[in-house]
Amino acid sequence: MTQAVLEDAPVVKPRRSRLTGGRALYIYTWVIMAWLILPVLFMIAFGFNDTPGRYNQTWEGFTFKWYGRVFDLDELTKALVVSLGVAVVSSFVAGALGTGIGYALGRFRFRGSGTLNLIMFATISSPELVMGTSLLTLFVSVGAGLGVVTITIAHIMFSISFVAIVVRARVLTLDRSIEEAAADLGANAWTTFWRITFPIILPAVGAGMMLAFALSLDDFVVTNFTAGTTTTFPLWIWGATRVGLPPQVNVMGTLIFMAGVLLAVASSIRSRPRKRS
Amino acid sequence: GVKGTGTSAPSAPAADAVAKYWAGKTSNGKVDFANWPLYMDPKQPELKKFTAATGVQVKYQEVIQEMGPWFAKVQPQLAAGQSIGYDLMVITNGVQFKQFVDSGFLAPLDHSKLPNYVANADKSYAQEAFDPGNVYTIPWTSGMTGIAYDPSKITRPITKLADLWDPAFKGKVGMYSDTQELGNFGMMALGIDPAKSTPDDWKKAAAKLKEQKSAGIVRNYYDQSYVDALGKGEVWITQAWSGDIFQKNVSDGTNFKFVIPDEGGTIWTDNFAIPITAQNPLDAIKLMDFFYEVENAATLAEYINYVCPVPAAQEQIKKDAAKASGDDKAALEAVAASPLVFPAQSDYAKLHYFRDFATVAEQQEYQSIFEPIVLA
Amino acid sequence: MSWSRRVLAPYLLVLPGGLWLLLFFVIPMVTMLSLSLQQGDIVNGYVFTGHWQTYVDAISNYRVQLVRSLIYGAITTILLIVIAFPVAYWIAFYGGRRKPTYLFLLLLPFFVSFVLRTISWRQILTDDGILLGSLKQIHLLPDNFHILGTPAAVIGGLVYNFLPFMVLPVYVALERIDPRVVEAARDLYSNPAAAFTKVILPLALPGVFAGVLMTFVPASSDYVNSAVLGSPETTMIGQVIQSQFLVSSNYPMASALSFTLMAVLLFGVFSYARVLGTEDVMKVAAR
Amino acid sequence: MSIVNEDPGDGTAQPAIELAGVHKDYLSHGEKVQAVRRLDLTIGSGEFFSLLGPSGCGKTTTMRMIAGFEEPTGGTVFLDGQDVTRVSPNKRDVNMVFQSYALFPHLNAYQNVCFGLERKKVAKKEIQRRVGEIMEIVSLNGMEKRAPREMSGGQQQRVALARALVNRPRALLLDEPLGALDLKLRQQMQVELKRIQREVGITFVYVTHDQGEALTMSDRIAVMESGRIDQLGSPREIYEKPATRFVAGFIGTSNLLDGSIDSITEGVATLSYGEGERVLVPVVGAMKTGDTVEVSIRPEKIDLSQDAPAGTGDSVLTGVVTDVVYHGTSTNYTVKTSAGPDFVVFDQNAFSAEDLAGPGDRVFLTWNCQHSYPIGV
Amino acid sequence: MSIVNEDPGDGTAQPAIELAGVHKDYLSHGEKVQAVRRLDLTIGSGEFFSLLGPSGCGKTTTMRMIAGFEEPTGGTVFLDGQDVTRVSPNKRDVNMVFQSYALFPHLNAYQNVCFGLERKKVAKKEIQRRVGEIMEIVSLNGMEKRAPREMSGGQQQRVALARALVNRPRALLLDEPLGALDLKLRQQMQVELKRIQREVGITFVYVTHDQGEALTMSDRIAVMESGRIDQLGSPREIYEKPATRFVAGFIGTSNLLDGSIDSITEGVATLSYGEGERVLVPVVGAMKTGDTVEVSIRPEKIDLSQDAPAGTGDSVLTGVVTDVVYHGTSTNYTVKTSAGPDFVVFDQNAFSAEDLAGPGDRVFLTWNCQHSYPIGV
Ligand SMILES: Nc1ncnc2c1ncn2[C@@H]1O[C@H](COP(=O)(O)OP(=O)(O)OP(=O)(O)O)[C@@H](O)[C@H]1O
Ligand SMILES: Nc1ncnc2c1ncn2[C@@H]1O[C@H](COP(=O)(O)OP(=O)(O)OP(=O)(O)O)[C@@H](O)[C@H]1O
Ligand SMILES: NCCCCNCCCN
Ligand SMILES: [Mg+2]
Ligand SMILES: [Mg+2]
Repeated sequence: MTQAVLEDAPVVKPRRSRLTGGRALYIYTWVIMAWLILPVLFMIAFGFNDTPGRYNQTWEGFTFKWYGRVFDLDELTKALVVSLGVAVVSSFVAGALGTGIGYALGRFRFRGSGTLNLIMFATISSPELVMGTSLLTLFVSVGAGLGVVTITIAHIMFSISFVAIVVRARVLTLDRSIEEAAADLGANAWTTFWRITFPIILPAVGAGMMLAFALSLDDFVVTNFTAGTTTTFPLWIWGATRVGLPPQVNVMGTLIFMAGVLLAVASSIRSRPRKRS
Repeated sequence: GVKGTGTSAPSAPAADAVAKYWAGKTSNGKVDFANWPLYMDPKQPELKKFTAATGVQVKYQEVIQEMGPWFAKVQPQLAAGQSIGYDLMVITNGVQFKQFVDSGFLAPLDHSKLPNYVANADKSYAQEAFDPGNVYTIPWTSGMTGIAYDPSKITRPITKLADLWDPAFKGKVGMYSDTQELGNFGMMALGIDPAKSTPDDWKKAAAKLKEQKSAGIVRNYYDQSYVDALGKGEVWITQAWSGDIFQKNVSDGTNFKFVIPDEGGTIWTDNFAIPITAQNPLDAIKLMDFFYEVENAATLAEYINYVCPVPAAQEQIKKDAAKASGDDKAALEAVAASPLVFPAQSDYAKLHYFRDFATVAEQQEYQSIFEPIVLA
Repeated sequence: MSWSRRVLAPYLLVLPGGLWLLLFFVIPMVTMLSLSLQQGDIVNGYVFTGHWQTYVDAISNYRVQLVRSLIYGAITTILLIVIAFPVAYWIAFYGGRRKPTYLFLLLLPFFVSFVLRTISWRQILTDDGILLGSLKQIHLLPDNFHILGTPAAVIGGLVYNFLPFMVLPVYVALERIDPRVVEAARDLYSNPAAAFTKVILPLALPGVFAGVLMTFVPASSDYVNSAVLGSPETTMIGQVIQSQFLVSSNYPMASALSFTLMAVLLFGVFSYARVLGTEDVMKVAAR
Repeated sequence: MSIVNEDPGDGTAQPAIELAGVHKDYLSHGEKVQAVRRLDLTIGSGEFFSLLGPSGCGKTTTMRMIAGFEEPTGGTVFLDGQDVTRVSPNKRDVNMVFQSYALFPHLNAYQNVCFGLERKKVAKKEIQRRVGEIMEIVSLNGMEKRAPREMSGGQQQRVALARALVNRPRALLLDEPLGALDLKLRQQMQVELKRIQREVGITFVYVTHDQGEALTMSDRIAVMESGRIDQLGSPREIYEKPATRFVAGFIGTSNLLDGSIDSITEGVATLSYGEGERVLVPVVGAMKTGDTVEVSIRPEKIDLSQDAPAGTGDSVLTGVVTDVVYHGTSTNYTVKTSAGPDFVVFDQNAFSAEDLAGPGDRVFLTWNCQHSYPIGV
Repeated sequence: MSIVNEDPGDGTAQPAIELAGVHKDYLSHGEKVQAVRRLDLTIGSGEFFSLLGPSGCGKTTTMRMIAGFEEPTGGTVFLDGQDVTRVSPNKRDVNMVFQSYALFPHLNAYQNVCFGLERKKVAKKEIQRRVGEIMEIVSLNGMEKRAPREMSGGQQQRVALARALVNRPRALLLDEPLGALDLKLRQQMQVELKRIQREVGITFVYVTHDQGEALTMSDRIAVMESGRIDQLGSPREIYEKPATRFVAGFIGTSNLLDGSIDSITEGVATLSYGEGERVLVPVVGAMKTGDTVEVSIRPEKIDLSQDAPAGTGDSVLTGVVTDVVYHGTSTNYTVKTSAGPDFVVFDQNAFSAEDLAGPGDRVFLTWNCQHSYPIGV
């Protein structure tokens, strides 16, 4: 019966919802984005899990209590402090050393620049694992104990090249005549660098340092080999998984995540090109 | 190259070593204590009591999951003569125990500072092959390695080692990544006593284990994280340490079972040791001795359900049970009666000891046979 | 600025950073090479004996893991290209003013620690967890079904973790394409498909190459994904190396394995970079 | 030689391109931008047709609608009499030369030029023949293997041209093809382009904002302003008879003067200013005494002299020279007139080597009635 | 108003800039490139001096040696009579305006202009006064707070100018300061620059490759070619009396004709071609009968007519018109002469609205003897 009724209904020409290339890609992109964010949402959600025991595995109800107790676990807090400290120090040191290299490579032609380029390329493309293990063998063979210092040394090492590349890219596009103009207007080399060059490349230096900061904060592999008994945030998490992650980890992860988001949003707002009038 | 600091000759420190080490050591009122997870009531009642009694602050961390990684982690610092951040650690007899001793990484113990130990410890521990006379270590607890399983997933009772090879549990079987724990089960499954095994036996056991692995039966090789895997349903049946499962059931309300298989389990001892570079050895040794007070040994055993090195604690637990009521009472009575906590002589008959390696070469041969099972 | 200072300037600028790289990258590599040829044990120390046998043992014992790692790395890289290209394409050509926003959204998850993200996946995918557990409860899946522990889980984790390192360089290459070049192709009788294969794809290739460089090496040498999401059947060479170092304290074997891995990967990378020119690759890498 | 239009149009043939009521609106930040407003345009076969106008007036948009990259908001585009409004670019028989050339950077010159023919599946042999031929026309023989980045701006430009021409399209659309070149090269390429167009005989639709370029190259010019055509005609018409003030100002230099008509005699209106100063304007349309008119006088039409003019048949204004600039071919004088605006006068440096006057000199400006062009009547 | 040179030069004052035998070699891929070859040059105080020449001729290198960015391979640079050859740029009392402006992007207009004075430790008050003054001169009042990227090309250009001028240098060096501007803005800025130079009275050394710009702005021009000065003189000298074939071709359009002298009468040499065709050339230097000379005739000097010329005092050539191009202000004819080369003739569209001839017409070209300029004698 229904069939007949349907067939008697006036024929409406079906509007073919044709998926154009752009639309299909649009949907696809959002699916990928959803996939990317899924574990993060999961992590954030379980920071609100009212779990009683050691294992934050199944959903037990909503609570804010872990936010209140975020610093209850001394060792976790300490690990986070170590991570942040190492990240700050290594981003500054790598920022300074990388800027030196990046500026020199972008500005001058000099003997040995080829070798330097090669080494930088090697540091970027060699497996983290190998960097970590080779540093470990070095530290072991000179009898240096492992700890915060060795972690920081390692983080600076793998960050330098990234800073240098970012800075060099900026210096290469820096109009040489701007520095000449400064000299022309009576500035010596020192003044020219600090008053003109440095402020201009500062955004690149900042970007490089932020990259170094992020690389350091997130690093697990190299840190794992150079840490000894010192624990960083990722290492603590790694160790904690053996027995179950406390919800505080989710809370801290969420807070770091939010800080990163805020930082990125703020910097993108600041760097938005101002309108020409 | 890497310079080891130890001598290849086993233990036996110079006569005046103890005096030399302890000379001039003072108490600093704090102690950093590294232990395994599931080895103390999370509320740490004994430590609180210790602090209240002595004023010494204890920082307790469950950072040891397996002996290999622990040794590898602290070795560079100890070799460099640096503090590892811990004054006290709990290490198992086995390959790395010997490495610690041979490398000279452990402080010799001054037994005059261990009156409770001298008074209350089971005397047989002083005869253990890995540290005769308790020169460097005294026991924390002993324990057995057996099989744990989830009865909600496996309905038939598990009784044999062969159950770990049962294709019915394909992808749901957990084994230890520690080569000795793993190798022991391989050998016992073939009826070999690990303590008296030969390299030939090792190869046979390795083959048996490889068979288990290549059939896809083994889900993974675990360190302490096997408990988590069992809890998540990742494994249904697994090698397990005796007290862990009891604690897991208590804290998470699970209902897992632990059995010593018919063919036998293994017995091992986890030991207190003071790393040679410890900052607060005096406080550490004080804490060690504290656990040999009968009441403290009793409460610890009541919670962790591992073999208690203080025989007198059994009576103490019975006394505690008498004071308690209801479920608690039953539980405490069960602990006092448990062969896992106070094994009788007959129970020991069913248990096998770990193989002691006389030479480095022997130990390396063992490793090279079993390592590839875990890694390759 | 005096003449001599002008000549010295680049060296002075490069010195501290260069020294750092020398001390903590080049020398460790050499040390590791030497260690791989030493013999001994952790207690009694090691001596250099030029013992090549370690390499032979390393390769014969762990050949399977090495090859597996390269295969996982390759599969990961190929999947990354397939997954990342359309995303990068859509952002580059349809993103309009919002391009930075979309890129930012793509990078968002990476503010969360690598380890934490991977563990989060483990929790999502765990056998009786939120996903599989529910499906098992309604009997849509057999009781012993699992994703964790399978090669799919490990490769999935690798793909997930390295996705931005493919999207970004491909995006950069696509973004640089003058849209008028695409229009020119259309103008010259290309239908959309021909415009894509004849113009867009070839022009995006350098970006794809850079993406391959930035994902193949870390994916092949990774051990976290396999350790967290894998099983004995998925053991990768990174796990073996990490375990030789951090479990067995077998430094010569670990070094020999590291060096073998690095040699294999760097050989690939350098011959690859030769074709492309390191400059180009580094430029893209800098984004 | 004509390599296209093998059946040559006989003049009565239908127009190559026709736009009928074409308009295009964009949405920009939610606001409607009328880029092109109801354009009607017919471009003949073989014509060199220029679209001239300031930035943003809609030239590119118009071109892109012809090429098929934009769909008009309304109206119809005809190519060869066929409605192609909704036909995609790859199916239109016109080709475009982009301002930035838009060469395929991954292909060499030869491969770039082949591209269209290959898409059309022309036989290999035939492709070779035609590409060879066109490379000769644009003088690029021997450059076939070069990548675009290995060529100079002018050479790239010619590759772009060849790439389009080789397809023998019905029309070639060129969007500021010389915009990126420097002065010298630009002049050289203008000559070259014109030669090529003559040689191949294809309709050229040419966009530029350079009036000099449009004047020298085009058969017809459409001057556009904010989406509309202000005037359409031959270069001479546009230059000498600007329809609007905008056209007068945009094309070359113009002296513009307002005035009211004092009298009209024999088709000539007289505008009086000071003593003995008057401007004569031919009467156009319904001009009558008392009307205010705006008159455009081109600087090269004006005669500058320090002596009072003898005859009375011409326009006369007086003023003081404020600036004299030597330009080589001519000398330019700026004269502050009593009538009001500053006048610019060009004097070709033909015979005299000396200037006609110096700054501060009082001068008379005279010009023939026919060169006073009343605007917008 | 003259804000610099407070003790104004009296003409006999020493030159602002002097280059004595300056040359500069570069090493490029191991090969020596002679960028500038033994240059001798004197630039007077307050002069507007242009360096004109094709790309790569050494203009920028010369400027940079004056500014101190390059050390000459040999020779001496004097500023105000003092040898500054080895003095670093920050200690030279000249300032440069760069082609790309080289404004400090992180400083606003005011801070950009201050920069030089701050380096010289001029008092705050004084800085304020002088910057205020100069901002007025370049018409940038009210723009002080703007960052460079918030200004138009022309405005940026003026900031660059002000930044240099405010230091009251002995000379201002401008390297193609208008190169990046579009046509309209460029013309506007030419007028502006000239005005400013007059106002401040500072020596300008101006580099351009645009001959029109050089002709209209300069007091003197040096035309350079591959590192050498070909000719140095006033715009009129350079245009009307080109010293070399290169100068004749580079500055404007020139008709060049070779011929041998048939006879010399009263200081006029006659070169005969066909029947009734001859070119009269004023005798310069040691020209004598039988010599071969090269003669340059500017296109605007030539009279084109379809009728045979009446007089006999002029040069006459015959030919056939091949091309007529309408340029608005003038019409350009290309004539294939019987004497050989193609001639270009400019005819100002002054009175006639019609062309003098069309393609294919046989025409007579006549010009006055004084406009035949023998080259390089
Ligand atoms: N895609 C678009 N979205 C919104 N507005 C547009 C778009 N394209 C062009 N416009 C606007 O339409 C108008 C005409 O633009 P068009 O590009 O046709 O100008 P044009 O004459 O080619 O200018 P130019 O000489 O600068 O190239 C301008 O106001 C422009 O801003
Ligand atoms: N740093 C350098 N190294 C090598 N050769 C150089 C260098 N600078 C300039 N040259 C060469 O010196 C010659 C003169 O260059 P210069 O820049 O002075 O020319 P220019 O007249 O300013 O040209 P343009 O009009 O293109 O700016 C050129 O052949 C150029 O290639
Ligand atoms: N939960 C504590 C387990 C301690 C196990 N240690 C013994 C390891 C034997 N290899
Ligand atoms: Mg346009
Ligand atoms: Mg130059």
